Amino acid sequence: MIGKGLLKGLGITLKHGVEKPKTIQYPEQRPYLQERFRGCLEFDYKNCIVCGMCTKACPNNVLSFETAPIEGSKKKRLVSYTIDLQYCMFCNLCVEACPTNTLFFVHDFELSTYRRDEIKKVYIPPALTQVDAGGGQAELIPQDALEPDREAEAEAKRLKQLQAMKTALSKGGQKVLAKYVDTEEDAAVLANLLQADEKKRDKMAALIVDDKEKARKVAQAFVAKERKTQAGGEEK
Amino acid sequence: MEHLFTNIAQILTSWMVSLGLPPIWADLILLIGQWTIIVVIVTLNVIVLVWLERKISGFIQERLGPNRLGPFGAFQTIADAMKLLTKEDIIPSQADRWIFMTAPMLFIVIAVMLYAVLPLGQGMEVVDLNVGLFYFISLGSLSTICLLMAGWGSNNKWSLLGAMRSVAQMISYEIPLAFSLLGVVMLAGSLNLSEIVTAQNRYWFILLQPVAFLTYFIAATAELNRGPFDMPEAEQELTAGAYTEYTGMRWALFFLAEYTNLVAVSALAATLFFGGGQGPWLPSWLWIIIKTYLIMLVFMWMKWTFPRIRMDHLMSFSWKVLIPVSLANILITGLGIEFFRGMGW
Amino acid sequence: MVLNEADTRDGSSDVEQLEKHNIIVTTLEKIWNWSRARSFWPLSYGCNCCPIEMMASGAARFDIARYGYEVFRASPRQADLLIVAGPITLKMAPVVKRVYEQMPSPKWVLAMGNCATSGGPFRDGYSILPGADTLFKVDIFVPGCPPRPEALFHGLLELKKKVERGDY
Amino acid sequence: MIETETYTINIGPQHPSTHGGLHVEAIMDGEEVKDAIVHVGYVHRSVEKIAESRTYAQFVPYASRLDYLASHLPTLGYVQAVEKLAGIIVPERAEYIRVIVSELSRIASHMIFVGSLAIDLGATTGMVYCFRDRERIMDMFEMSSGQRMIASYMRLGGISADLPESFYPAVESFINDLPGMIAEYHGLISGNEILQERCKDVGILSAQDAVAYGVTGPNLRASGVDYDLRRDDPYGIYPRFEFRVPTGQNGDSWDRFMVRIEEMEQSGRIIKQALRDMPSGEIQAKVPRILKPEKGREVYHRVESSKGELGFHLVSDGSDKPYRVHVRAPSFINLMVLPLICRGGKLQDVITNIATLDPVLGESDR
Repeated sequence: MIGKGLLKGLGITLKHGVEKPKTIQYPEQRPYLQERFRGCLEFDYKNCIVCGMCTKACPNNVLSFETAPIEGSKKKRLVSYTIDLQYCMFCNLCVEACPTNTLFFVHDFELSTYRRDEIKKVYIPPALTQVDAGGGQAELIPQDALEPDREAEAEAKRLKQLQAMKTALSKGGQKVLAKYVDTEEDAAVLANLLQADEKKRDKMAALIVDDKEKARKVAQAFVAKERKTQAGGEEK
Repeated sequence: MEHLFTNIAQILTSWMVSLGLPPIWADLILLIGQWTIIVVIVTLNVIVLVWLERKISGFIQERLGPNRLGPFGAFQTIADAMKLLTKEDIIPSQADRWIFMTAPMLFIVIAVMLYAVLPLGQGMEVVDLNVGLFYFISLGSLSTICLLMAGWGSNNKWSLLGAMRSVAQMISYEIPLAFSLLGVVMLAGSLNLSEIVTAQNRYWFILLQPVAFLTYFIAATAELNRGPFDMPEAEQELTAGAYTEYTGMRWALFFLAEYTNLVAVSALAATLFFGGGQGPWLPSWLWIIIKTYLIMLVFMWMKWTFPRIRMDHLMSFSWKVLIPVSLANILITGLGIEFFRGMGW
Repeated sequence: MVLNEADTRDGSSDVEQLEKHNIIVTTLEKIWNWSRARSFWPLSYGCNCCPIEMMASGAARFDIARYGYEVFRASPRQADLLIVAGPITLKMAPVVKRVYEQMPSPKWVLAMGNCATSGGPFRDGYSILPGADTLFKVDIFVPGCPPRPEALFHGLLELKKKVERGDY
Repeated sequence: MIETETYTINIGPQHPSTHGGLHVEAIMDGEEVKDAIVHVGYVHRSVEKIAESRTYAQFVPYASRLDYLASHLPTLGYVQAVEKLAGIIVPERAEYIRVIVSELSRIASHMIFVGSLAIDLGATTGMVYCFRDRERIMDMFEMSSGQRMIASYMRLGGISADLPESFYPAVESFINDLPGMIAEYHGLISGNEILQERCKDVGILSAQDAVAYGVTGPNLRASGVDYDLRRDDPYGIYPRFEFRVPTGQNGDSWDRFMVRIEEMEQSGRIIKQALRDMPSGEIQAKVPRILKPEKGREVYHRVESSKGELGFHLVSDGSDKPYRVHVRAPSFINLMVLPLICRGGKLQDVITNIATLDPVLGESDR
């Protein structure tokens, strides 16, 4: 019968009309990205061994880098690394060629820019950043290329301080501890305690380096407890 | 509630007469007021309709439709309308300037004039014309000329093709449209729309005239250039058909007129086949709004389900199927009326 | 707004045009920009992989209609946004240029994908234009090959911000 | 006697239903098409010339971009051609995975065909349903290769990465739901009388003409010629699978539509068998990093793409780059019958015919 197919079509659209929509509302709800999704090519200069495999693998000359010879060695060091994403095909060939996981894809797909030259990304290793920035280069220096390094530096500095503090405490360090307790007497008690107990000493050193406020509280608690045990011992 | 608007009108008239105006002047002022209100309501209604259509297409396609601007995206059309107002107005240098410019205005004027005879509730028509249906049909067929003007004036092959299609289509479908309404007229014994509504006191005419309703519905879809019969615009074939060269507000006027026609045709269907403003509990003007909107929903539902019919099939469907069927319907209706009259009902 | 035909041809923005004619509009311009930013009607144009993602962006999962940008117009006369999706070949370039000129201002161009941005993968080819910005001013670039529909949305939302600010 | 004049109408290059930059110059008499002239080349990206400056491995992503609707199929054709040229033997598991992803992309391509036919005929909703179902395939491609459309998944001598664990349940549930999806297309799109009227007896391509013009793929099978490279000139591991080659009788648009719908079912069957028989093991053969095939060797390798016979003709000059790559693009050859089948039809039939010939302009213009 003519019209049956039309009615069936109407039925199908009606059925879907009352169904729940399948939309993922993008800016509020993030899309479900698969693990291997290739959104944006990133570069981690720390692993780069300047082998040039990536530029050889790339079909479209997306990647390029500049090197400078290291004096007294056959090796070269990286001056700058450029990913010109506007030519990229997201084919993964460079990532597969890279022996050290220097190049990798991240899930970030929101790359829209108002200006075409902003698509290009230039990574400059931190030692050279200042020199180049002074040269008036307007290229983009990604934050994440610099930040891990600042963290690393801070970490190294902290470790150094911690070590110094530990040695100071193991040798007594009444003057340091005086800042964290009320009286000189208390400082002496604490110093004795810390010299005896390595665990407490390490904890105290870490606290002094990281969080002075907390260190004061802990120090006073230690003194109070020590006093109590001493008093208890005397009573016995 | 039932006589809310008629009462307001009466109060206004008597107030103006008490101010010393002659009654004819008071009627005229009231008429102008009614027209203005109709134009404003029609325009605002189109904004709602466009939003509704976009939402419905969204739901049918398992997506959400506009939902960013206002509650459920209700202000989306307002943004669109404001944008269209400020677009550059291009008149192609090779266009027939005057025809090109007048076509959209004429189209919207004709569309709004259709509302003059529609009873939007009990005693709520602007003009209570005794040949109301005749007026409606003859005015409705005028819109063809506007499309032809648009197509010719644009001096574009796509436009002309779309216009020619629309002329062929409208002429073919005008006949079954008129024939399908004849059955109703025979039953009611009048061309006056409010009398047709009164004639449906006992039964809605959809029960007595289902075939006529079907032919009317199909022919009206074609008249509206909607759904499976959107030949003149036919986006995938004629880029934008008769409207190809129109920009900004001029194009928006066509759009406005199309939706205005949609409301008018749906309101006519509600009046002729679904008892107009008749219904329990609610006032009559609310009933006709509800019925009109339900019919419009079916129009939209059809549009988003069916593919476009081919031009020659469209024509042969009208001449070979719809016209014979509507003629047979008239014959059977006449026989039936005679038969029942003979039975003494 | 109605401007002389000769003035709109040079591709400069409306604000500049109005300033040239000594017309000062501030609040109105803000309202206009508000509405323009919320109603980009794209032209359905495309010639490679990216249009498929553009079509997918209209489908159920992504639904470009949420922002009100789903009115794909076939005629450039009614479009506001030219999404250049796909490479512009030397044969296609005059066509695209003409289509752009047929659009009524204010109009915007979104370069979707790397081909439209710069020639992309085919930069070495003899028949490819090195980017859409050699033909006309491009307002926003969406890198990707092809960009996900969400990336296109991000581009559109960035363009919305730009239009709302009025610096187009 | 009324005399009428013919006029020319340009469908494309910017037109909503030309599938990219196709330009059809239709010579019309009223609504009737007297003749049609096909102009191609608007998406000519000089891929064949670019291939000469890329190494064999570097051309793989370009091959994906030939037929972007089914990106795995041209890649399969290219990598198999190079493997033939260099004599590389691909591990079993890689072959099976290649078959699974290629057949999935065949289904995806046919889904776009169904959807674009629906939208070209004015039924927008049909397109949206097809894209909704295609999203599931796109998800699987993203899972396996990392990209939704242009996957660049295959490599010379294997594939780039093994299938992730989440792939198997996804593909199984997809194959199980496939009959339901097809039933829905039948209900909404092909069951519709309006669409049937517009497709039946429209654009009839006789078997003789189809063979004479060199039409291949579903378009040829719709004309009643039972010819499928997967069965008649098998490549890879296709002889191991059992499937039917659907054919039509009339060669009209309706048959071209139905053949593709049936092909989707058959592809589902192949995927099922491949999943059942898939061995474990290596996914990548040992391929020298710089591949230099013997000087003067040339191969022609053809695969059954979703559009037809997709052939790669490679000539080696002993260096790591091919001397010449020629692509036998099925879309290009299929498009050439468009004037033949459009003559005498209506303007609207031109749109139907373009949609049912299912050209991909990226592949046709290369």
